[in-house]
Amino acid sequence: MNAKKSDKLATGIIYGLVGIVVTILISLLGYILYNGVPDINWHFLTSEAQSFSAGGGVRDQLFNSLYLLILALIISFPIALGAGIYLSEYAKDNWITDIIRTSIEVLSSLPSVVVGLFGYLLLVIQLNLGFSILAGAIALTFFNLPLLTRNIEESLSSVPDLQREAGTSLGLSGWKTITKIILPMALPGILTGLILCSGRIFGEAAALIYTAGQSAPSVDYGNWNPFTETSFLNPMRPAETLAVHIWKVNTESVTPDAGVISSASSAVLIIVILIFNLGARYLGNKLFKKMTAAK
Amino acid sequence: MKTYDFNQQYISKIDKEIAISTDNVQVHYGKSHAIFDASLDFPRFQITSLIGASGSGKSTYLRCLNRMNDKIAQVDGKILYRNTDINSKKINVYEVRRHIGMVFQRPNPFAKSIKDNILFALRNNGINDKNELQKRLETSLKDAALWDEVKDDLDKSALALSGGQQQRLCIARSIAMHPDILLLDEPASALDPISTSKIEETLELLSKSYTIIIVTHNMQQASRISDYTAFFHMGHIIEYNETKNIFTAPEIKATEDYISGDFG
Amino acid sequence: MDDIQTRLQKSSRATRQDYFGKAICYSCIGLIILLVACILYFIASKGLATFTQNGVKFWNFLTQSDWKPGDVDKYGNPQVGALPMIVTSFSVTILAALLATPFAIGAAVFMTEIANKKGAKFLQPVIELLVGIPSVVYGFIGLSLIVPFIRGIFGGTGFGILSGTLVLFVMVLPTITSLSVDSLKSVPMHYCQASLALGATRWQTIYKVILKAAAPGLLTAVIFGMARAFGEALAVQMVIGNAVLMPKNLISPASTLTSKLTTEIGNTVMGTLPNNALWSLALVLLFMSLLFNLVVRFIGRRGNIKNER
Amino acid sequence: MKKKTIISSLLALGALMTIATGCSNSNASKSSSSEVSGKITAVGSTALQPLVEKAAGDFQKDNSKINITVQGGGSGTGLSQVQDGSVKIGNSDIFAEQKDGIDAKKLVDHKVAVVGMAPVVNKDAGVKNVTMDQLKQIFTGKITNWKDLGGKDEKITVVNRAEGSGTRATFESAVLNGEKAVKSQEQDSNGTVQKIVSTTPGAISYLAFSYINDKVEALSIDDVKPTDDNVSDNKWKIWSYEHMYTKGNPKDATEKFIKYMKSDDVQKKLVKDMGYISTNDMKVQKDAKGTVTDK
Repeated sequence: MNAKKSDKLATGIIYGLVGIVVTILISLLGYILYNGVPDINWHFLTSEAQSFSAGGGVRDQLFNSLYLLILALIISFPIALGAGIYLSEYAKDNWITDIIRTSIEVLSSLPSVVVGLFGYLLLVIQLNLGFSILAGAIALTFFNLPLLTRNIEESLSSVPDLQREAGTSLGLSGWKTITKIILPMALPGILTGLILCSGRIFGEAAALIYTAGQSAPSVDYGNWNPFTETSFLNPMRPAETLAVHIWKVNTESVTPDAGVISSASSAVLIIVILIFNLGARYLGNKLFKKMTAAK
Repeated sequence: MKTYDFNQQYISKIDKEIAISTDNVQVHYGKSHAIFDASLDFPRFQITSLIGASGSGKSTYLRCLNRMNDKIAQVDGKILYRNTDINSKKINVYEVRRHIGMVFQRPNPFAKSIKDNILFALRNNGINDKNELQKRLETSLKDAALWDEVKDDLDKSALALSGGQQQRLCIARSIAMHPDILLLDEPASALDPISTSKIEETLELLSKSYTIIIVTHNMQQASRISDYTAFFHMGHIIEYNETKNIFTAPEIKATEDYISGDFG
Repeated sequence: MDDIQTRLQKSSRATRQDYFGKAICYSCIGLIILLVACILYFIASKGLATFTQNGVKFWNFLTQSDWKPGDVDKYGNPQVGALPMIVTSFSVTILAALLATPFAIGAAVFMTEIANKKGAKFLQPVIELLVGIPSVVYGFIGLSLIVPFIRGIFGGTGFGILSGTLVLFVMVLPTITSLSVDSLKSVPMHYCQASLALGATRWQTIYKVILKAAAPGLLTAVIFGMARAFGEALAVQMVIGNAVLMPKNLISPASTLTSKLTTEIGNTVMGTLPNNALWSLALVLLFMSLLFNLVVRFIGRRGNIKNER
Repeated sequence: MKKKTIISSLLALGALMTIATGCSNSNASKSSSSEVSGKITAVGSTALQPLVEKAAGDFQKDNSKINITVQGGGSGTGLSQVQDGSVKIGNSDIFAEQKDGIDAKKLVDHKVAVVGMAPVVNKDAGVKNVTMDQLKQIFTGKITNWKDLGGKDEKITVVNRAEGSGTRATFESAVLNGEKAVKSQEQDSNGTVQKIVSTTPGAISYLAFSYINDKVEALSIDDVKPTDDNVSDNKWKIWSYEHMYTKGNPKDATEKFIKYMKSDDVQKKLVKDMGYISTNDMKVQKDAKGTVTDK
């Protein structure tokens, strides 16, 4: 077979594969949105979930998901940042670095059930946090850390060494060079990584069932003091997230409209991730443009 | 390939004030030996060129002078600057680099505005006085012959400049720090002839107030702008003399061959 | 003059900044290592209790196929044989990865090398979106679409490894694709241009230059996908049937490590054999992902060496 | 640097919050006013969780000083945590005596509801009534085709419940008489079982009454229909209690809450809404060994 023919054939095959992938992806998204979107309305988004009567909403679950996401990012991002900087800037090519990289990969390949159970054992029982947002956020940190670290490391490494040399040759400390010159340049990449992680956190259920719990006690959205029991910001309360809610509604709920709630919640989840995604993309582009183009 | 005797060496004595000198500098990359016994004195307020074939070690040597090789190579020997061995472990490398600036082969402005490119390092070194910053911004850009081209767009991103402008910005960024010595590693090799000649003019102006050491591939450039020239070959310094002597009457055969193009 | 000399010898703000920065980074890394050590310790100590406290023989655990931790067999030994679950876990993971890899890499090549900007711009967010769909949703779609589909074609109940594989295939597809895209993008542009300039066709360039250069990255992408498949619990649980039986074929109900773990952990009492046995499953899960990792790292390293030569 | 400071201050805030909530918790349980106050945590059975949650919500409206947190985790979790003393109430679908590793003597049982369970089959099977013995033979694997029971010529697909679950324990003790069930599919949750049975031809499993709907066929056993009335006089044999266990006799707030759970407010309304049967309606009682006596 000559080169031209095989080129055409291969291109054809790739188009075929992509076609199938796209069909799967689109029909999946379409299926979820088609089933869910018609049932989303203001009432659904702003009312409490009902245990056994129809017409419940997902207000608390939606808020819990977001709050948990934010808490998890607050905990994991700085650590991942430090670790990513270490790996891309300080790590020497030796066995210690090897061990570090292996541990991070181990962390990344941990099944979410195992993470959940570990969180349950250590955080919920040993440290006596109970099923709580905090325990959930820490458990999510386990997932986040390897992904974020890897992403930050890669984004940092992709900044040309010339920039590092520019910084150090001006007598700046390595730390200043990294944080003020390299990091801003890597920001768009880091941001994209954050989105992927956030998406994963948002959809995570297995690890949260055993850590953040499966109940959404009613909270007072007017109470801004996170130290009180009823405050919506209290990190020590159990919090069922949207993904866990979908799981629970599907598996144990006796609500008559479980199917509707489940499909509408799935659609809400996807829409939130979509908003997130687009928002961050816009932000990333804007950042990148601000750095490179004329004002 | 011709082989040359590395023991044959001609290093001329400098009778001017010395800005920086090296004494038996050795560089190892892992197991490979990159620089052998490099001992040179660089005169103050002069331009010195380092020439030689690719891989002759001239860039490696240049980078030793402000400790840019710290993370990648093992550098032994003494580097004397103001009677201090700056190659010692105890030395504060950041201070060294403040006094010995460097400009690289490819322009590497920060992804910031033109103004911030110049002022960023200054601010980090504790200079916060607005007037002083403004003064340094203006003089450094003027010294690098860039002021007229960018004075209206100081808030524009530096990445929007042309390659030659970016390189001159990098020079301005270095001299804004008021260094003693300016190291340039083939600063014009990535640029077109017009930008190159602009950079050369800039360097000649700067040599009045800075000691300049420049690595170059381009022998015409070396002969045009430099006062002294050192010829490197396979990690050895073969010959070091006033530029006019090197180019008209080299003492060593290898130098002659290199300059006449009958090399290797 | 003297001033500069003394400053050269004294530490400055920059030196302190560097110490500060290093301290932060090292403690972050330390924290991560500590976390990993913690996980390993906790799960190992729980999981090994089955063997140390309850006297189950490790070999039996790995090779026997009767799983009834609450009961004893006729010789009075507890019945904790995890072999069926181990085999099933491996089968679904490997099959799903085998199935997904060509699609994912095809899509990634399309997005990076073939498609115009619009095509890639459209596909990327869609794929990222899919990563965020909770596994429960995949599970229920699997239950309501894939299981009846399999039942219609192959007969039987529809529950089994094949359904699990198909669900996992869709689940790992976005993961593998988006990571493959990253690794293809990191191949320097000039490789591709050089090859095209030498008269190679686009396919030759992709196949011989780009895919080769990106091979370690692609491998990592596949591993990440496999890791996700291996550890996936809720979706698989719904379509695989959860029967602790040695899988005879691809359409008979089976059970993976994760599905067993999630269905039963809440029903057991901390410290008893049924509970410990489940932790042993978690340990196996942990150990296997560790092994996975090391093997692939090894392969990746060999690939790197070859490339360099 | 600014970003870093924000992140670190947020982190510090998080740590503070944790400490502070920890403190406030202990304060709350110490302070005793004339009105009963305190914090109750109830953990365990996911089946019982919605009922307790709802009841707790209503209860707190009148007892604002009592704070109740309800969490899932499964019966085993509930029992082991209440035994450890880490929670006040352990919810369970199963008698504590039936669980290995639980010392039932230390725990006090509060039966708050009765749940009836019925075998369900796919509508395809064509069978509506079986004898107890036939049911046993199906689940022990001796009868494998519906035609042996007068139904369609279709293989029987047994879907069992998760080993160790309360539902399975109840079913096996009522139906199997100590024999072992055939190895088969196992599912954990009512919702999933219902979905599987309704879509898989020839499938049989069992469900709590509240999950039985028109998508599946609930079987009568020996011509007794699975109804609440038949459960109350033990004509229908497959039923169990929902328990709330306390360590020792309940005190203060816990006592008040459990009293409330047994009161008519809960038993007459919530319990019925949930599809459970009120303990007050029962004419018989069952002990841990399964012996049924008149009340």
